[in-house]
Amino acid sequence: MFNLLHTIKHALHLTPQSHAFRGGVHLSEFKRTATKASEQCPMPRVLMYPVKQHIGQACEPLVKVGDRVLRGQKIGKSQGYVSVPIHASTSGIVTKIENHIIPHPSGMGLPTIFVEPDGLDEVDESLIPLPNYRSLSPVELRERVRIAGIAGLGGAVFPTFIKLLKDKLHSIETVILNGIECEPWLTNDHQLMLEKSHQIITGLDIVMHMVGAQSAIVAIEDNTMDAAFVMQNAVEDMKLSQVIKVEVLPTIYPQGGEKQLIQALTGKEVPAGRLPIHIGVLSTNVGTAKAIHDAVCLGEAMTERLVTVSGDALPSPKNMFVRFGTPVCFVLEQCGLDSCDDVNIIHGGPMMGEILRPTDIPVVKASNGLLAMKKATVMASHHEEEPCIRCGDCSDACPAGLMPNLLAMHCKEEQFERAENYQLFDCIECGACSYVCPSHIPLVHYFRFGKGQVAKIRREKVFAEESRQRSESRDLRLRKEQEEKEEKRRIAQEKKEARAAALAAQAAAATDVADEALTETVSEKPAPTPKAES
Amino acid sequence: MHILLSLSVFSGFALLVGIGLAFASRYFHVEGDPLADKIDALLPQTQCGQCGYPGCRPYANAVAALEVDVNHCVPGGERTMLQIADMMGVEPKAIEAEETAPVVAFIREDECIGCTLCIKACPVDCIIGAPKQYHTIITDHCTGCTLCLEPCPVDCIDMLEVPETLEKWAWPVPGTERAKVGVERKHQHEGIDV
Amino acid sequence: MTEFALILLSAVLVNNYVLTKFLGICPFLGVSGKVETAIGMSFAVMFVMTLASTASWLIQQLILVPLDMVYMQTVFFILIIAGLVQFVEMVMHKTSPVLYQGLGIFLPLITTNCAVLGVAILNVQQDYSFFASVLYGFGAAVGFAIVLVLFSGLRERIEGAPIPEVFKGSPITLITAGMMALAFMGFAGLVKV
Amino acid sequence: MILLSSPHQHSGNSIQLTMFTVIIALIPAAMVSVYLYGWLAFLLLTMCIGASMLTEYVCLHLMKRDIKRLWDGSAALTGLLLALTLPAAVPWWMALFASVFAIVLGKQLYGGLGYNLFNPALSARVVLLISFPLQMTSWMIPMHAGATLDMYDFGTSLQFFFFGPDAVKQTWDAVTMASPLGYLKTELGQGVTVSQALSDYHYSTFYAFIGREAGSLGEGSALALLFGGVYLLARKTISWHIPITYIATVAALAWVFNLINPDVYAPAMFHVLAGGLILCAFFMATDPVSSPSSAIGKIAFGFGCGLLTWVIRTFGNYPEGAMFAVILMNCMVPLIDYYIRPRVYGYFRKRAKA
Repeated sequence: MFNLLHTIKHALHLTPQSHAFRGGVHLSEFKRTATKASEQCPMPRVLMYPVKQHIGQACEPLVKVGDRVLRGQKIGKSQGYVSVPIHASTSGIVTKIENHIIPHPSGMGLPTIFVEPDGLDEVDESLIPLPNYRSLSPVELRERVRIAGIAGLGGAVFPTFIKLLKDKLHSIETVILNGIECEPWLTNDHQLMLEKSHQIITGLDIVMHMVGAQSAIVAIEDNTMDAAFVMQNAVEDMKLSQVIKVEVLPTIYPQGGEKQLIQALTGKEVPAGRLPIHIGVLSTNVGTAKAIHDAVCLGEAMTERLVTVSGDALPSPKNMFVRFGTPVCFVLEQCGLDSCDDVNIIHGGPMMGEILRPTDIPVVKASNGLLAMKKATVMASHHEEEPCIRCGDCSDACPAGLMPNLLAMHCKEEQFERAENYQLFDCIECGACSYVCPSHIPLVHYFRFGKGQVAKIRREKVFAEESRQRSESRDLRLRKEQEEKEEKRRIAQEKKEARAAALAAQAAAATDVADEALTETVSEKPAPTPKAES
Repeated sequence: MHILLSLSVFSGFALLVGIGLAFASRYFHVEGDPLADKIDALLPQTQCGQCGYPGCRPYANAVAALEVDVNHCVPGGERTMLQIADMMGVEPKAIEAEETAPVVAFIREDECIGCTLCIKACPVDCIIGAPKQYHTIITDHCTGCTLCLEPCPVDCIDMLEVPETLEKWAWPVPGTERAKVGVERKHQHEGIDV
Repeated sequence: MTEFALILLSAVLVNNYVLTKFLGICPFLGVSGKVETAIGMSFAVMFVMTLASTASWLIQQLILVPLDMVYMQTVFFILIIAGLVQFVEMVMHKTSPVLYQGLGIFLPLITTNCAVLGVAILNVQQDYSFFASVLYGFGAAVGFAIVLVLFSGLRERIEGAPIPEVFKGSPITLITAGMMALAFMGFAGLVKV
Repeated sequence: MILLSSPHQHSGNSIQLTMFTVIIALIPAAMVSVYLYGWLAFLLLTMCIGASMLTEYVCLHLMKRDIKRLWDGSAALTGLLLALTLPAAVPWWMALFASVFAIVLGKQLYGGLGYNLFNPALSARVVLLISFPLQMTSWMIPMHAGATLDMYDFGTSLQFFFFGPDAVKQTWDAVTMASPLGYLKTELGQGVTVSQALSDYHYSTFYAFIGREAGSLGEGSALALLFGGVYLLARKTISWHIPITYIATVAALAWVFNLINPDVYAPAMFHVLAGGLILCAFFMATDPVSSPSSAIGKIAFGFGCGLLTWVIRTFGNYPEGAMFAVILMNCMVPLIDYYIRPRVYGYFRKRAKA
């Protein structure tokens, strides 16, 4: 009953009481792997570790070719603040370190460490398990989360430790555990909740302890009710039901987006240009919570994750724990795919993931899903663009409250100032607009194009400003040099003149003296300076 | 008689209006040209001199004074030209020179004789070195103006294309027919013959 | 009071200067390329028209009629309008250089603009009281401004449209203006004067 | 391989689907028109749809566009909508002219589907109304309201359609009558009160609702139009914002003024059911191309339409204000889209304009 009411309210955009976010779409779910028990992906022949698997600065390789590494051993040292180290996911020998393609739409590469497994899977035990986390200080735990290489597993891969800060200015009241898997096809978070509920809740408890939060909400959509029950049981088992609440939300895309979820649960919006912490909220993904549990209680660095391997071209889709660095094609072959060439492989979910063009790419921290789609299926969703009929469906679907059709028009005509005026940068690229567009306009693509161009323009602007300052300071320097030179020349000239004048005066004086000497006594007054005369 | 009266009334009235305007023109007199600042802010500040003026600021002054067309800034490219034309309220004009990929200067150090001539030529002071020492270019600050090529006596300076990096990578325009049409249409609309 | 409201309504909508009297077409077509410029131009026209109708009423009643010089009407009006436009131009140059630059040649265009002169002359012909004539001038200007801004919005929208080559530019602009005039026919009869 | 951006999944909605949904929604109204005006309505519908599609084909051919665009259904929809706004008695050449005008000047000159500024069907209708005011305000007497002409007879209809009333030995005045709105306007002008005028006309709210009062082809039955409108709402082809605000604004204004002076101002129910209001509200004003994109913009648009409709009907020269109102509001759309935007996530106060 509540759902129906909610739907009606939502349809009428009368949402303030029901705390739903604006816009959103109902997607076909295609969850082929729902409630399929997870499996362990076998060991591939080679593992590849790009030096950057998170948002922020890249790592610096710590190992040399020929070194033996252990599972969980740090092989990349983090550089700068926004960075986490990377670890080997099994024991083996480093065979080479060279540029290799990473899962990124540009198709560009990064330095990558290649490791050949020796099959022993020996574990590096330098991290001591800390099961009594409650007795530890948040600072210690935070350092543990950092060196375990944990980055947000929901897709954005932002280094997690940065968020887990007890800020004096902004106290975090509520921790949101994001168990919403709004992308179609993907079921990894759902499955993780079914299988590892206790670990996840422990991870959540660690996070709450670290940031000093008094309450937490586990958010789950109503298409995964079984997970809600399992999580509720785990909360009750651990006697945390006083502080941790499980909330079931009606399914709608993109509810898993951090800002949308916060709005759906609390009714509060994250102010533009600020972070959830500013409204006292911290959100974390279930996979991340589990990784935090593993890092703290078991002393394990992050070396694998649960990946949904699915797609309509795959004979036997699975949820698999895949070690980081495993080649994508190898994973798909484990699910019965013959060849990676005849399919389109989507890295991530279909709404926000990208199509991998070269397929020789490793699974990284961001890989929540690998979808092998028939080429025809993908092409059908990328139908040839037709003229915009301004129906406004995109505007209704936009969770950020933008007007995608006008934005895309301005991006297309390269009128980026107008696009910015229509708030291009508030787009979260969820793809809801493109999904509903009857004219098949690749709206998100236009926005990405526009954002890239605007970023370029801004960079150029900064560069131009720097150049101007350099140029101006050079002009100033040259002028100063010129002036100094002139000053010098003038002084030299004056000296010369002075000397000449002095000489002349001396000569004159000499004659005078001679004359005077002839007539009167010698004058004792010194000759007046030439300067005073001139 | 009436004719004379009306003539004198009209003349007197005209005189009054004239005096009023003369006072207004003094009172509302505008000093300087704020427009030149705005144009200067749009220019890429490469100081390359390809416009025929010694640097960006002089060109901005000239454009603001309507002495020169808006299409002489080659490094700024079409976008800058359009922005200036828009600000000036004049018709856009195509830039004659081809748009090229951004370049930076690079000194082959083993050939450099340390003459310091390029250092003097660089408009943004981004070449470092001392007499009889190898010179080198701070790539991050080089505007690619090519002004250092000319004075080099041993031709040891190359202009290299700026390598694309992951951070600077930007999405290209969608590959659909309509996207291409959109760009063409934009050109047509702006009156540029492509 | 009702009378004043009717004068205003009539000048703004029913007897719109651009769309029913076809006065001031030149600035209407010339300055409607962009909404921002159109808004600037609208304010300039509003200012000039209101002042012009005020000044022309004063000249008519205080100089021309007492001195029996009504036949000099046009010359006097042109003089005062030209002076006013010059004045506005100077003020604008001082206060808003970008707008000044954007209006370009269009500001002097108002000088010999038939709409401004039209306001002055029609005003005097209709024998309004002082307040009514100021209101009439203001109303005509508001009508001009509304139509200009609406039209500039429409033109911005057709900017990127794949219009057939021969209809690009002025033809499609005039067709659009024609359609707008048709739409404004709907207001016919709202005020029975 | 070209770079494709996410999302890689699509709802399957298309322009064609949208257009045909609207056409389906108009079928009840078209059927009512055939019931009321017999073969004459059928001929008019065929003429408009056929002429529109043919013109579209010629335009696409001349402009070297993809001929497949003809089948997206937009031209057929324009023709259908145009026919539904015409009186049954218009001669064939007028229908032909209006169809060509709608497609050529209303749509193709602006670059085709998606670029027109005004609703093509309504702009053609307005041109006809201004150019031929007599024919455009003479309404055929419906078959079940004492028609003098047997329009269920194909031959008679054909003769009337192509050769006018003389061919069937009738006069204009004999076969046509005034619409309730027109009659009321004339009577009010002569100082008759609203209730008196309506009872003179034998006006019946019930008949106006299910469809027997004289009017344009599609205006006959509010019920049939509502069927279509609800279907469109249910299919989410249109959103509720425009039709509901539009009708509500007209009703509210009429109600308030009717309370103030019932002798001069017609009641709300009369305004809502009379003329082309419902047709315009559900099918014309909601034309996606010439209406605002955002929900809040649509509300503003609907309000504006309602206000103008009531003002023109009550004070203007033309008894029917709906189509003028929609065309006038079409002019406002770019500005509405520019100034009335939805609130963007994370921005709380109204953003200062850059």
